[in-house]
Amino acid sequence: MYLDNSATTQVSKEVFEEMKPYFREEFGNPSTLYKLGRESKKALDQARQRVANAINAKPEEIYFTSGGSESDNLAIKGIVFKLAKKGKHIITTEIEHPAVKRTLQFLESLDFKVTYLPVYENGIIKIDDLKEAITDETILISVMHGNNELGTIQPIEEIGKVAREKGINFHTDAVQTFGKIEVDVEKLNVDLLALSSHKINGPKGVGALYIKKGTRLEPLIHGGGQEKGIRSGTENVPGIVGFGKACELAADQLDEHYEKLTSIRNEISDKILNTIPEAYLNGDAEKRLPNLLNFRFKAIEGESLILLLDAKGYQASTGSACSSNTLEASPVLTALGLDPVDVHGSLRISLAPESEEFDVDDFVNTVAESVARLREMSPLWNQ
Amino acid sequence: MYLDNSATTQVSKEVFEEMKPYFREEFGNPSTLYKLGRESKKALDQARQRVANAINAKPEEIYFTSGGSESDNLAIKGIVFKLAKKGKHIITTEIEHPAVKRTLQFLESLDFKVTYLPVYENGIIKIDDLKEAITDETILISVMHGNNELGTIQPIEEIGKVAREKGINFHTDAVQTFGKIEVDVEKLNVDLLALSSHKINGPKGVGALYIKKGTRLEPLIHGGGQEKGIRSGTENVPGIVGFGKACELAADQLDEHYEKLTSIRNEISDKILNTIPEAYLNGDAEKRLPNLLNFRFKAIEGESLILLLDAKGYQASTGSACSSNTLEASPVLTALGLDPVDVHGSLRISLAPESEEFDVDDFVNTVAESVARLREMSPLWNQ
Amino acid sequence: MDYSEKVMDHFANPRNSRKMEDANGVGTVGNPTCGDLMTIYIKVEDNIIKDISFQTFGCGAAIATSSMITEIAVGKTLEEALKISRNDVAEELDGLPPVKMHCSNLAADGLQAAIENYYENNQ
Ligand SMILES: Cc1ncc(COP(=O)(O)O)c(C=O)c1O
Ligand SMILES: Cc1ncc(COP(=O)(O)O)c(C=O)c1O
Ligand code: FES
Ligand code: FES
Repeated sequence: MYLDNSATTQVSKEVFEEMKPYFREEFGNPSTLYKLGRESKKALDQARQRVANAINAKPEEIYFTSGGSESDNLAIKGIVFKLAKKGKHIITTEIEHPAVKRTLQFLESLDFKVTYLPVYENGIIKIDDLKEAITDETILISVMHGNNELGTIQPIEEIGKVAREKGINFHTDAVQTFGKIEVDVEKLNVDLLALSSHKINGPKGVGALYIKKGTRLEPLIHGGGQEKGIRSGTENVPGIVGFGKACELAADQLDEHYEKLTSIRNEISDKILNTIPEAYLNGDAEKRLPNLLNFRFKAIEGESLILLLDAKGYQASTGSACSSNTLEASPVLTALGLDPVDVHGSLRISLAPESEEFDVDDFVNTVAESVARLREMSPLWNQ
Repeated sequence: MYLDNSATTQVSKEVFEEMKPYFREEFGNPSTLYKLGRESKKALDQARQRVANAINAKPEEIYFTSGGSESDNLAIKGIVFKLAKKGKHIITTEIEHPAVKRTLQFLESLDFKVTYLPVYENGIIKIDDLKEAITDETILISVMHGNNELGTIQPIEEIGKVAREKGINFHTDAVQTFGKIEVDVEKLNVDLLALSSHKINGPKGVGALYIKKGTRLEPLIHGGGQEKGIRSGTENVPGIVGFGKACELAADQLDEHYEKLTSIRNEISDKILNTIPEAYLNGDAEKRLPNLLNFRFKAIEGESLILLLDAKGYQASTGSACSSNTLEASPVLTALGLDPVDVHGSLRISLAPESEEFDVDDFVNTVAESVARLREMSPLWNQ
Repeated sequence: MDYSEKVMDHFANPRNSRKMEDANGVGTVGNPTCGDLMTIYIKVEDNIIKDISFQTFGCGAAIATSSMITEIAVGKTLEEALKISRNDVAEELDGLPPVKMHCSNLAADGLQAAIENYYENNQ
């Protein structure tokens, strides 16, 4: 049972079928003049329309990229390199995805100033903190929509209102929310919004950036002028076609999936918290994605929990330092103010619409047994 | 008959078969701990080894990107942002691909100085020009291996020797040469070398940058730390697997394809130059790729020629301004010192190994007839 | 994490994982803030490690190396046991991923701390 859909998802059958002809039959370069090229161009246009529909944008506001990370980098560096003369201050949160966070750290090395808004124990920023942070120098606000580790959802609409009032560009990373909850660029009041295909049963290596009409960016990848000069490079036609289809499917099934996922999520959450002693939910219990749960269990370490669960057929993830290549604990969990030891005992599970078929009781029992086994071995467990 | 393989190629059957399982079965994120993720990781490792083998590099010197354009941008901006304090001068040629040229123009807007070496009428730079251009401020030399419009090949080995002597980083764009002629990073004396998958019968949206061990770059896409922190973003596993396979096939068949392509190319070239009056070859006749020819025909305009050929089943391209979205004539042909009118009358054909089956005589006759037809209509044709 | 079969075996079926009430040497190393804490218990008779056990809070490698070192050390004299290096532990497990090598350090250090504690208790 795959419970790590926030990390990546399986390409759906319909998506793969839609992509297939573009590898060997319709393989033309969309920039070319003859029919083969024009067919590829048409396929791009259709995909662009589908992505636009799914987020209530206009097709000419959609720019294809190689994924969520590139979209975030393009949004942030694109604005900043364009507006550096206007000011050098950026506002963000303490829990952004590394694609945003490390980009901002790079900009700090170029003498930009960055304010990291705190998220408190529920993992959500306060609008008053934002208002206080804004200065005349502020050229960009970048706040993610849904957090990839916690599942918590930020008040994007309200942030957008503040940004609009002050005339500051506002970017949001909607990689985790898109396809899970409504993402409507008009309602959200954003200028820039990042999407990734492989989180919604589309192929890896594709994403998009929504750029509100009139927002001017410096390209991240300069070159042949594809994507109206904002993103050069021969277009990944099959990938984009697949992403378009995935967007269409995600939009069509949004409400249905939301209901299903929320109900399984709540069942798992209640059962885990009731069955396992010293188990807690990380992040706000209400303002969260329908498909994501993040627990912490006292006195155990996450990597070993993940390995035990994998042996029983459940794939999940953790914010423990020991599970990462850098041996650095999750900065997101740390930002909640958790005891460092507790950060190591976290478990993230993220559901897909297919997950409904799985046996929640068996899963909860497996987690309970595994946690108990690790606690037996743990010098920190004294009960 | 598709004669535009420098624009893009068809994914080969073997490549597509190799990619297929990674969309729906082996769809794991390579950064995850459980078996599904580790299988993806292994697939990446194998692909990396195959790319490395094909260019005589070590696997740890291969960094996957979303394509040739990104590789060029990463190489150039990566070096420049790392070394900006050492100097602000870059040397390149007049005929680089836009992925290099526009990147350098962007850097000029940030106060870097760029020297554009002339290529003379044969389309090749002179080493003495390079030597003269070097200053104490020079931090990067970027000279493409094979030109995408002309097919001419630059003296990369010698340039590399000069760069090494002076301790200057040297990047080459080998997007067009890779798979057509030998590309050996050791022999070429390069520090950075850009590759693209879709030019060698691999999928679109994938490429690689060779980075010689010890060369330090600032990332272009910051984030989760994939590709040893040099290129973040969830890896495009099926794309990378396909690219790896395409590299393996290209390397295995290099000599065989070289022979075949050269002989068809020469046959086409001889027949066109002998049959059609006032037809000329653009770029050096010897130092060129085995698969690429660029002609010019007096008194006609390229877009109309392309359309006539397409109607007869031949897909090719032109450097005419009228064929480009910007209505700007090919800067590459202009750099040869051609009369602007002649630039508009160019025809590029680029072969793939499959092209051998086609009827050269029929093609040459079709070109001859089409050129004649357009000349009949042309006020510039007075013969 | 690409663990060898032996690592996975020792992780999934840890040997000698228990608290030892009558130990005469106990060593604790690591730092739970970094995700690892290891306690090694030994019972020494006639300069020989007669019994050894561990308790570990840590990753798969930390648990597997704890388990392995108890197997290596049991029956050895204290002098022999002090010579067990982190590489010995890693080798017995058919290797560890490079980022996890420090976990085998932990096991060797834990054993050493337990032996030192025994010496202190029995001066
Ligand atoms: C919130 C968030 N932003 C950005 C990304 C990066 O997207 P991608 O992997 O497509 O580069 C991810 C996923 O990795 C994510 O969860
Ligand atoms: C010489 C050269 N460099 C770079 C590129 C860009 O590669 P890609 O289309 O993969 O971004 C191309 C082809 O478009 C090319 O011919
Ligand atoms: S205990 Fe942290 S990496 Fe092993
Ligand atoms: S003649 Fe029509 S675009 Fe050039």
